[in-house]
Parts: sequence; C-alpha cells; structure tokens
Amino acid sequence: MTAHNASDLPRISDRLAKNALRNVSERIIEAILFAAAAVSVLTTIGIVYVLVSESIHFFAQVSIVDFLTDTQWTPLFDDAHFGIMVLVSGTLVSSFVALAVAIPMGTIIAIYLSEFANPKVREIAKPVLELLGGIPTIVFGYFALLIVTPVLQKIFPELPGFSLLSAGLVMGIMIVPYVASLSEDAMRAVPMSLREGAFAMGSTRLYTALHVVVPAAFSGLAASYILGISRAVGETMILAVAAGMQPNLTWNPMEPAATITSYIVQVALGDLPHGSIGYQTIFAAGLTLLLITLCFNILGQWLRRKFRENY
Amino acid sequence: KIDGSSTVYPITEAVAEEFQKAKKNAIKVTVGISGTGGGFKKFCRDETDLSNASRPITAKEMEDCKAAGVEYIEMPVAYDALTVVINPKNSFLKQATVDELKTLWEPAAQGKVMKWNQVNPAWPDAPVKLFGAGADSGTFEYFTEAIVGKAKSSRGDYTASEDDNVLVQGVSRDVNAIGYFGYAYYAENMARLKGLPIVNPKTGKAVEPSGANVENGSYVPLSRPIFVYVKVKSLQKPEVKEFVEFYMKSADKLVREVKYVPLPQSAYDFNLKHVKDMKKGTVFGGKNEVGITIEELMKREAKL
Amino acid sequence: MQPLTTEQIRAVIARGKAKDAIFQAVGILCLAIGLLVIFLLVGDMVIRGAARLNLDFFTQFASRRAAQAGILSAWVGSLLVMLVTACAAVPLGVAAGLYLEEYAKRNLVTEIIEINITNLAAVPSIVYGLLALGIFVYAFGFGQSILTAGLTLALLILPIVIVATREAIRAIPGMIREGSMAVGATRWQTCRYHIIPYAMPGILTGVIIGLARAIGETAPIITIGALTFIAFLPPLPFTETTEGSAGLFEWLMSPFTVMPIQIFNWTSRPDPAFEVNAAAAGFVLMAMVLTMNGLAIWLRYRMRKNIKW
Amino acid sequence: MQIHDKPALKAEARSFNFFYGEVQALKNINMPIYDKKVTALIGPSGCGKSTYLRSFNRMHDLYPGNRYEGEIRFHPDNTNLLSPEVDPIEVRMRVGMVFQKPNPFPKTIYENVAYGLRVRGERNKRVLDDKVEHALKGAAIWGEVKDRLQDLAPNLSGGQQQRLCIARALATDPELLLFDEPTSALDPIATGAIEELVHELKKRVTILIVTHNMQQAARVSDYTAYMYLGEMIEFGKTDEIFIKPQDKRTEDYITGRHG
Amino acid sequence: MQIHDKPALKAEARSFNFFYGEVQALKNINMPIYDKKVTALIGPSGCGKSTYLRSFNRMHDLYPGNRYEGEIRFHPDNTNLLSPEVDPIEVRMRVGMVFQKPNPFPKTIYENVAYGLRVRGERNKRVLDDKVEHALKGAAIWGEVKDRLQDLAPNLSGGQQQRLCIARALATDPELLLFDEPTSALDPIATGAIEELVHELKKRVTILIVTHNMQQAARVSDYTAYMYLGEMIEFGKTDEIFIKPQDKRTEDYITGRHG
Ligand SMILES: Nc1ncnc2c1ncn2[C@@H]1O[C@H](COP(=O)(O)OP(=O)(O)OP(=O)(O)O)[C@@H](O)[C@H]1O
Ligand SMILES: Nc1ncnc2c1ncn2[C@@H]1O[C@H](COP(=O)(O)OP(=O)(O)OP(=O)(O)O)[C@@H](O)[C@H]1O
Ligand SMILES: [Mg+2]
Ligand SMILES: [Mg+2]
Repeated sequence: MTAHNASDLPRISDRLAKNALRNVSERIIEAILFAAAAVSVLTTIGIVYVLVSESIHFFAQVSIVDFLTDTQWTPLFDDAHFGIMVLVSGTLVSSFVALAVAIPMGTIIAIYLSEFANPKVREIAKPVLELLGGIPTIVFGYFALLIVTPVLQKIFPELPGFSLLSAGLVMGIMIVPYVASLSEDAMRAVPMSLREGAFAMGSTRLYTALHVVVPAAFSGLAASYILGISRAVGETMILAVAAGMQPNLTWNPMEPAATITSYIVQVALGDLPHGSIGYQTIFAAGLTLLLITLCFNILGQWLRRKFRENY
Repeated sequence: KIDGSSTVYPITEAVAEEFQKAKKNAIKVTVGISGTGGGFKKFCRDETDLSNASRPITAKEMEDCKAAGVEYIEMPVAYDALTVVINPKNSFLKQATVDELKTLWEPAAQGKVMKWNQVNPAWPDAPVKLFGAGADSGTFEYFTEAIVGKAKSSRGDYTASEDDNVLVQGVSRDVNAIGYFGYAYYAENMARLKGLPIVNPKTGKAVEPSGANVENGSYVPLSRPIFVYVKVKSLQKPEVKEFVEFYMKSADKLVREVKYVPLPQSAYDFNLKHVKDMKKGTVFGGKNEVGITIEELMKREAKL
Repeated sequence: MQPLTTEQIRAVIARGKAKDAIFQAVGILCLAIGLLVIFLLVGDMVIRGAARLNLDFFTQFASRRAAQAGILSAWVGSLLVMLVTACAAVPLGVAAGLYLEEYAKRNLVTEIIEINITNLAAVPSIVYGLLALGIFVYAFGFGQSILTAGLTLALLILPIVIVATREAIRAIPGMIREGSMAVGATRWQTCRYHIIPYAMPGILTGVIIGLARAIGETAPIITIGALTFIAFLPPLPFTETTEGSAGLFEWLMSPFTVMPIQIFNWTSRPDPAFEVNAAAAGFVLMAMVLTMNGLAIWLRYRMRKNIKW
Repeated sequence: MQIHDKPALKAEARSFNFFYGEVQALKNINMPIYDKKVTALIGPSGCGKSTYLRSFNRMHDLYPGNRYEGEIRFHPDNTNLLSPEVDPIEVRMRVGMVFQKPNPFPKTIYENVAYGLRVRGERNKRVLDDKVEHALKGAAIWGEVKDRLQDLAPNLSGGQQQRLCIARALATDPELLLFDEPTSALDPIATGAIEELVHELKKRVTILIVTHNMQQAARVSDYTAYMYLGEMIEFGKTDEIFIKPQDKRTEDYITGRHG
Repeated sequence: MQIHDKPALKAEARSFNFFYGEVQALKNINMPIYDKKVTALIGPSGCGKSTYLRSFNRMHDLYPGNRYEGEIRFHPDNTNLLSPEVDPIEVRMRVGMVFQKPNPFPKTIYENVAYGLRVRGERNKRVLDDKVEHALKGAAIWGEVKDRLQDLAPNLSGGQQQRLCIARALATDPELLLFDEPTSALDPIATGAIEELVHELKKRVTILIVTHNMQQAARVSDYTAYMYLGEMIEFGKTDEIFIKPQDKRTEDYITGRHG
C-alpha cells in the first residue's frame, strides 16, 4: 500500500485539477475557429444588406405589385416598366432547358462511373470531365452562338439566331460535371454491403444501381441537383452572349430572352449613372435572383431531410 | 488613371499604349471600362484623372462634381458614327430615311411593326429582326435621340447586347435583320455586313457611312463627337499634363488606326488651348444635342 | 406458384443483361459527349490561337494591335489574385470546417451556420460581385484592387473549401481521434497533429478545385469594375516606383486585370484579329486550370500514399 | 441407417483454391455440404471462412483480380458453380446469403422482401403479397411487422433487420443459404431468435454458416468444418468434432487456446 | 497472507451509473480494481463492458449528451475521476488505453510512441529517444522495429501495430492501462504475444481488460467481473468465478449458453 510515498500525493492531486492555462488557450482557439465559421454568416448578411439597402430605394419608386405583375421590363427606357417576371421567365426557361440536359446526363454518367466503369476509367474521366467546369463561361457562350445555334437551326429552321434553347443546352453541358461528380461521390459513399446484398439476390448491375444505390444515395443526388439548379439560375456569360438579351416574357425556349443575370452584367458594363433608378434595378434583380436560389435551396434541404441517408 | 465609356476606350487605350512606350514605361496609365456613367461617377468622386465619355456630362453629374469640388475641361476627341447595318444578302434596302427608322424603332412600334412592309409598302412582307445596343449605353441614348427624337425612347423587343460582336453575328446571319452600332465594328466587318445609307434630312441625299462622309459633316444625324474629360486639379501633375498633350498631338493618327473618325487638327489644337487657358466646364449645359458639328462646338463658351 | 424453371431464369437474366449493356452504352455515350465538347472547345482554341502561342504572348502587355498584344499583365494578375484568394480562403475554410466537425455542439447556431453554408454554395457568382462592389470597393475603400478581387473570389470559393474540409475530416476514423485523446492530448493538439495533416489531401483537392473555378470567373470581377487596360505589373515588394518605395504589400492595392477579363475584352473588339488572341488566351487559361487539376490529383495521390489506416 | 448417416450431397468443394490477386487465401479445399443440414465453418479470424463462404455465390466476381481454381459442384444437377460458363447471376439466384451486418435496402419492409421476386420479373401483386407474407413468416418476423409493411426497413431494430434479411433471402426459395456471422452484431436475445430460426429452416434448405462462436456452432450445426490459415483442417459431424477432434490445431482452437 | 489476498486498491467504482443521453447503459456499478493486478471484464455483447472501461479515462466526454453519476475513486490520492473539477485530459495522462482495432497514427513508429510525450510538451530529443526505446522494449516490440523507427506505423502487421499502441500508451507511464478486446482483430500468434505482454506488464501497472473470450480471461486475469445488461453481476478472483460462479447468469454465460 506504499507504492507512492506521501509527498507524491498532493502533487498528483494538483495535476488532476483543471489546468487553467491549457483551458484558456483551448477556449481561445475554439473562439478563433468559431469566428472563421461565422464569416460565412457575415457574408450572407453582407449580401442581403447590400441588395436590400439598394433595393429599398428602388421599391420606394416602383411598387412591388408592379414589379411582380408588369409584363414588360424596360427600366432604362423613356417609358419605364419594371416587370421582373420578364427576366424571371427567361431565367427559369433557360435553367429548365439546362437541367433537362444536365440532370439526366449527369446522373447517367455518375451511375456509369460509380457502378459500371472500372476504377481506372473513373479516376481519369472524372477530373477530365471536371475540366468542363473550368472552361471560362464566355467560351461556352461563343460555342453556343457559333456552333450549337447553327446546328440547331438545321433541325428547327425557324429558330432565331439567339435563343434560350441553345444557351440552355450549352449551359446544361457546362453543369454536367457538377452534377455527375457530386452524384458519383454520393453513390460511392453507399456502403458496399448494400450492393453486395443486392447482388447476392441475383440482381444485375443496372437493377442494383437503380433500385438500391440510387435510393440510398438520394439525398446526395438531390444535393447535386440543387447545386446544378443554382448554377443554371446564376449563370451569366453564356446567356449574355447566346440568349439574345431581349426582355421578352416568354415560356418558349425557341425565343430569345433576357435573364436576371445577363441583365445585371449588361448594366454593370454600361454607361448608366450610379444612383439612378436604372442602376438600382440591378440590386432589385439581384435580390430576386437570391430569393429564387434560396427557394430551391430550402426545397433541397427539405428533400435531404426527408431522404436522409438511411443505410 | 482613366475610366469611363467603352466607346472611347479603344482610342484612349491606343494613346495610353503609345504614351507609355514613349515614356519607357516610367508612367503607369490604367484605362477602365465602367461606362460613361460609371466613369463620371468615379470622376466626380475624385477617383480618376480623366474620364472617357461617349456623351456630354449630364446636369446631375455636373452637380455631383461641383459638390465634390471637381473641376474639369471638356475635350472632344473623335467622331463616332453610328452605323445602321443590314445583311449583305438583303436586296431591297438601298437607303433609309430617319422617318422610316423612327417608324421601326419608336416605342409605339413594339409588338406592332413586325414586318418590313409595315414600314414601307415597297418593302417585302418579311419579318423584321432587330438588333441594337443595350439600353444603358451611350450609343443607345444617342440613337434614340437622333432617330426617335427622345433619348431612351425605343421599342424594347429587340436583341440588345453590350457586346457589339454579338450584334455583328446576329445581323450577318439573318437576311431580314437590321441593327445599329458603332462605326468601328462595321469597318472591321465590312465583308459580313452592309452599311445602310441614311438620308440626310437637310440635303435629302442618302449618305453612306464612311470616314470621309463623317468628316465632311454630311453623315447626319447619326454621327456624334465623343469626349475625354480631364480634371483641372490633375493637370497640375506633370504626367497628366504631358499625357493630355500627347493625346491631342497623336490623336489624328491613332483615332484613324482604331477605325474612328478623327476631328480636324484644329479641334485638337483648340483643346490644347483650352487646357492652357484653363477653360473649365462643358459647352452643353447638361443636355445632349443631336447633329452638332465640331465647328459649332468650338465657338461655344464653356460653363461649369 | 411454381418456382421458375432454369430456362425462365436464364431468360430473365438475359433481359437484365441486355439492359445492362444498353445502359452501359448510354453511359459511355453521355461521357463521350462531355469529353467531346471539351476536346472540341480546347481543340478549337488551340487551332485558332496557335499563331499567337509563343513566348512573346506571355511577355507582352495588352496592345491595340492584335499581333503585338500579350497577356503578361493578365496572367500575372490572375496568379496574384489566386494567391490572395488562397491565402484568405484556405485558413478561413479550414478553420470553419474544423470548427463544424470537431468543436461545434449541435445547437441552433451550428445549424444556422450549416444551412447558411449550403445556401452560400448556391449563390450566383454575380451576386458576390455586387457584394464586393458594395463592401470591399466602397465600404472598405479597397478600390478595384487585387485585394478586392482576391477576397471576393475567396468568399465565392469558401463554401467549396469548407465542404471539402469537412468531408476530409469525416473520412478520418474516429479511432484516430480517440487514440490521440486517450494519451491526454487536448482537442487542439489532436487537430494540429492529426486531423489537419490527415485531412490535408482532401482539403487541398477542394482548394484547388475551388481555385480552378475562381480563376475562370468573369462576372463578379466585371461587377467590381476591373475591366481595364493595364500595361504594367504590380510593384514588386521593396522596389522603387514613381510613388516612392513599394512596401511588402503594396501590390495588393494595385490595379490589375485577369485572364477571363482579358479574354472578354478581346472577344468584344471590333477587329477579328483579336479573336485569335482570345482563343490563345482561352487555351492558356484552360492549361492553367488543367495544371491545377493535375496538381490536385498528384498531390492527393502523393499524400494518400502516406496515410492509411 | 446408412441414409441417415450420410445424407444426400447438396454441394461439394473439390481441390478448391482461391486467390486475392497474388495472395492465395484458400488452399486445396475439399469438403461436402449435405442437403438440408446445417454446416458450420469455424476458425480463427482471417483463416478464410468468409472467403470460402462467398465463393458459393460467386461474390468474389464483383471485384477485379480475384481468381478461383478447382470446382464447387452443386447438386442435384452437378453444375460446377465456379465454371466461367456458369452465369454468376444464375448462381446467386439459387444460393441466398445473409451478411454479418444486417444490410436491409433503404426501402419499405415489403419492398425489401419482394426485391428478389421483382428481380426475377414477378409483377403480379397477388403472388408478391403471398410470397412476402410467406417469407416473413418463415423468418419468424411476420408477427412483428405485419402491420407496418410500408415502414422503412432501416428503422427496424438490429435483430429484426437481420431476420428481415433472412426473409429477403428466403422469398426466392434458394436451395442453399449462406450465413456469414449472422449474429455477431446482435444482442443475446436477437441471437437466440436467429439460432432458433436456423434450426427451423434446415427443414427446407441447406445451410452453411460461419461463426466465431464455438458454442453457437455446437448449438446449431449438424456438421462442422475447422479452417486454419486458408486450409480445411478438419470436417465432421459437429458432435464428433467438438468431443473428439482429430487434429491438434482443432483441439487447441476449440478449447480456447487460440484468439 | 492478508496482504496477498486483498492487495492495495488502485481504483474503485461507487454507485456508478452511466447514461447515453436518455439511455442508461450502466446501472449502479460497485467494483474495486486492485493495484498491479489484471482485472478482466466479460459479458455478452452490448452489456456495457466498453462503456464501463471508457469511463475510466473519461472517453465519453468527447461526445455530447453522455452523463456520469456516482464516483470512480482513483488511488492513492483518492480523487474522483468523474468529478467535473477534474480535468479529463489529466485523467487520460494517468490512464492509458489500448483499443480493439489497433489504431496507430499514420506517422512513423517513432512519432507514434513519442506522441504522448510531445503532447506533454517534451521537446528534448535525448529524453524522447530514451523514453521511446524504453516503451518499445516494454511492449516487447523493440527488437522487431529498432531498425525501422522511421517507417510508417500502418505498414506493420496487425499484431505489431497492437503492440505499438501498447508502447504508445506505456511511453507516458500510465498508472492504469485499459484494454478493450485488444486481440479480437489479431491472429492466434499475435494474440499469444499480447497475452504474454499483459502478463509482463502487470508487474508495473494495473490493467483492466475487456474480452469476449472466456479462455483469454481465464488465462490472463487475476480478477474477473461479469457484466450483463449494464449491471455488474459478479466480481471475484478469476479462479473462483470460473470454477464456482455464484450467479446463475454468470454460469450460463461461462458455459456458453449465451451469444
Ligand atoms: N479483398 C481482399 N483482398 C486481399 N486479401 C483479402 C481480401 N479479403 C480478405 N483477404 C485476406 O484473406 C484472408 C481470409 O480472409 P477472410 O475474410 O475470409 O477471413 P475470415 O475467416 O472470414 O475472418 P473473420 O473471422 O475475421 O471474418 C485474410 O488473410 C484476409 O486478410
Ligand atoms: N454512443 C452510444 N450511444 C447510445 N448508446 C450506445 C452508444 N454506445 C453504446 N451504446 C449502447 O450501450 C450499450 C453498451 O454498449 P457497449 O459498447 O458498452 O457494449 P459492450 O459490452 O462493449 O459490447 P461488445 O462486446 O459488443 O463490445 C449497448 O446497448 C449499446 O447499444
Ligand atoms: Mg469473415
Ligand atoms: Mg465493446
């Protein structure tokens, strides 16, 4: 019972007491890390502040009802109309076209890479595909205008030189790698044991992929789709170049139209005096854009929560 | 430090390049493109030394400058001729009058005038495809003022772009297209486009868009002077002063090179004289005017 | 009901396999379309830009004469902006990721931060441009400088870095954490000696993917108003300039231009000769992105080799 | 009676070798599997039990670089399961498997059990309902889930999940059922339920079960095989193996002188 | 002699309860841990062995929502390890732990062992070298690794890794060593080496070991505690527990009537 002599005792007890210095430094580090995490919140606050504070001036002059219901968007003209739906329609139609390409194509590529292709193909194809995301979008814009549009005009002779269709298609191609790469990650996170279970039942690869892997990875897939949607809604240069910048309330992808983003760059590049109502419209438009992406995001969060990975 | 209109940018850029070369890169010049409005905003906030402008300063901007204590000298540097262009395969359009263009472009035409024969019965029953400058550009403002008679008053259902190459593409691909943009873009793409002669309202003669016609003042109303504004305070800096002098001396050659139409040399000399005499202010009094000639401008008395 | 006969089973299997084969073909086709577009675009840029792809192109400033114009200020600008972006985004992103994975308790604040990050990842880049214009350019008075552009793009890629960091941290088995804590390490010591080093390959991949995206961004930089003719380089630290000696960080406040802006500028020139320049510059930009991606793959491979559990 | 002593053969490994790439994991295995009996595979960790078990439904085909040598004959039709001409999918349709960790699909309970039938192209709702009920009853879980067939399977408890996985395997009437340590992730009560179930099932199907628990092997199996470092050391009736092992290594293992 | 029968106390659980959130995982545990002895914890899966073991070095503090009640007294200084005033980090510095699966850090062998010392702020190269060598010798692995101290630890074999983890724990001279099924992932030979090591180590430190292998408990421990559903059913000298368990449940478990 004398393994430790008496003089040891208080020392050991001391050691067990909380070490104040260490505690303080841990707290400080935690505070610093928290501050870093909070930067993202500040960014959001900053974005909302900048958009709202300028938009307030705008809405002081234009009623929200007009903003939402007017069917013309001519803020810079003598006879000014501020019907945001015109831009929203262009944004939604072009995004829809893009997603009609990107979601199926991205998902198919993801399934193929994660369930069919051998690992070498995957290791090479994925980064190469991601290069698509690295091409400056202005290059895509000219690709749409100079190559895709003429090809499409062969198929649809009545297609005008600028259209949401060709801009949307190219935008879709641009988004494919985002969707494919994120979906593939989500599918590969599905544990092998589930796949083995399915194969042990005698299912084929495709059946396993569609009936077991995809449902299991659904929340990840949803996340990738949501990101794809935000990319489409927020894409600027392709639309500015190839979609025609014509404020046109239309739901027909075969027509040219302006989108929220293309309007914003147009004004940002233009000769408009700051402080004028025309200039404030870009903040109102930006706010609308933010709200649209926010809606999709909330939808996405909800989907994710509903289909949280349950394996 | 220079900022402002994209229309004036090529000229100023050329000058800046030559100037730096001449000074062996000892002096740094930056040229930005924020648009005439954006340029003036910075100019009147005392952020830039020179401002490129494709239109005269407005009353509001004059006030801003005054509030910030910024004084300036206005210097016309070149003509910009707006060119109305059509597809080279277009066979029926030989010329157009201002009135015809007005019928086509005025706000009342929106959604109504969709066929060529609605403008002129002699023209065919074919759809009109319109291309034009973005609504926040000086080009747009000037075109509407010159043609429709009221600045910014235009129909909205046309393909607008800040990027004039996009317009070039659009017009060159569609037989029924008509569009307008700066002369330089037409000059570089003569193979793909046809410039539409415009009937001079005074003489009644159709005038082709060309350097010579602009210079001799017969291409009206679609030619306009473009400007550089220099801050009086900055002229005390030797490098700014030198730059302005260099600008005026080499303007004739460089303006030609970037496919704009130079002013007569006398106008440049006149500008330099203004600088020497510190003749501050604008001669426009805050309003834009159409079809004004450089000789008229030189006669006017500038006001702040 | 009878069990299926062997023939029936074989028929079912054959059908299933046929579907497999069809899908596989469709998959390859989709992949091929994607790759084809890349090759088309890159090939087109190479062919059209070939004439200008020589050393002069990299060492000359922009010029009004297409044949003399180079991308010196643009590529230097791009690299410097990326440097600022990386220096801002990496510590912030890694710290935020660490906090969320290793420190945060499940509560409302954490929840808000997390939802907020997913939302930010989806905010259109042009909106960041508007933010930067209001905050960095005017409120902070940074002007149209390298600093403004770098910080703007840093905010833009911050969500990417945070998400990559978190994924990488999550891949570290809990037993490593427990092993470290069990010998008496504090949380921060565990992070410093283990979590951060082991997560590094994943973090780097995320950072580089983020940078590759940032380097091609045009819209937010245009919104800041940085479309300029720049025929000089930012001052090197401690060199003599006309305004006196440059400090260590003088270059941060220098005006700049970047590759996508230069390309944008050239594509909107009236003179078609500039299109060649634009193509060549586009190719250079692609090559930069490619190099970055390659670097990411190589680094990941190199570092993974030393980390296994 | 002779017939009782040596029942019909269901399958048989003959000079079977298995390689993970360059590494030989199984060495010259010869072993019979008797029809409608439970055969237990025991042995220290890493000795190749799972590897052997998974050869019976060609699970190794899913990963590149694996190689079989020798034969596993399947009766009554005397097919060589390992032959390249034999379609692994067909093999898997005849041989069911239950894994160490329960792995229900992220679908409803009903869909989990119906999965194998759907894979076989069954569309008739009545037939499906019937078979699902039958399989769930066979796995002794019907009572617990009959009112919640549309609930998601991953919400069940571990033991229930494992029985669901057994039901899933049973639904397609396999001839041979493979169990890889089916109870190692379960609590004692769930374990008891599964053991009882195995006992029930052998009336209908042949069972091959891997376990690291010798008591379990003794309780549930008719035959036991002891493996060590990829080799089959000893095979025999369970009573005999446990009472009087022939090989020193088996004895050491059974009496617990090994890990 | 009395002193031999009842050796000094090293630690002692007193009315100890533990909760994972709302779920009570340990119920009113009272148990002594004797100095320089090996105490084995046995019991069916899920009974709370690991939970109990991990309370000794406050591992549960790492996760939110866990709650201790009662005391674990640590001797000779009679500190309550669970008291909120006691710094868990200090506790962990005095109580070492070895896990089920060897978890060496993906660093060099040297760095793995030196880690605990570095965490304590030791920078002196000589001291580090010394202590690392000493610890590796203590874990009976010095001979195998002395020429490759700069190799990456994960390249060692499983058994070596586990001994390295023991060396890592030993390097900081803990007073109590916790082992959570240290051999369950190892082959028989490695298992033997670890068991021998445990035997060696008890000359220097007190050991608390969880095992699911009763033979192992019988071989290595001086005292054995049987746990069931979060309760401590029986505690006593190993010989007595195995030969003549007092409780029916212990007997059932030892004779293998449970999972
Ligand atoms: N995918 C693989 N690639 C290479 N070697 C493998 C692979 N899977 C298993 N092995 C090796 O094959 C041998 C047999 O492994 P197996 O999983 O069959 O053992 P086991 O008897 O099932 O062990 P346990 O009781 O731990 O489940 C082991 O040495 C293992 O390391
Ligand atoms: N993090 C946790 N949260 C909630 N419950 C837990 C947690 N970890 C363990 N449990 C539960 O506490 C009980 C005791 O678990 P513990 O891991 O201590 O068992 P064990 O005796 O070590 O089992 P094994 O032999 O399988 O390791 C189990 O019912 C388990 O499900
Ligand atoms: Mg196994
Ligand atoms: Mg345990």
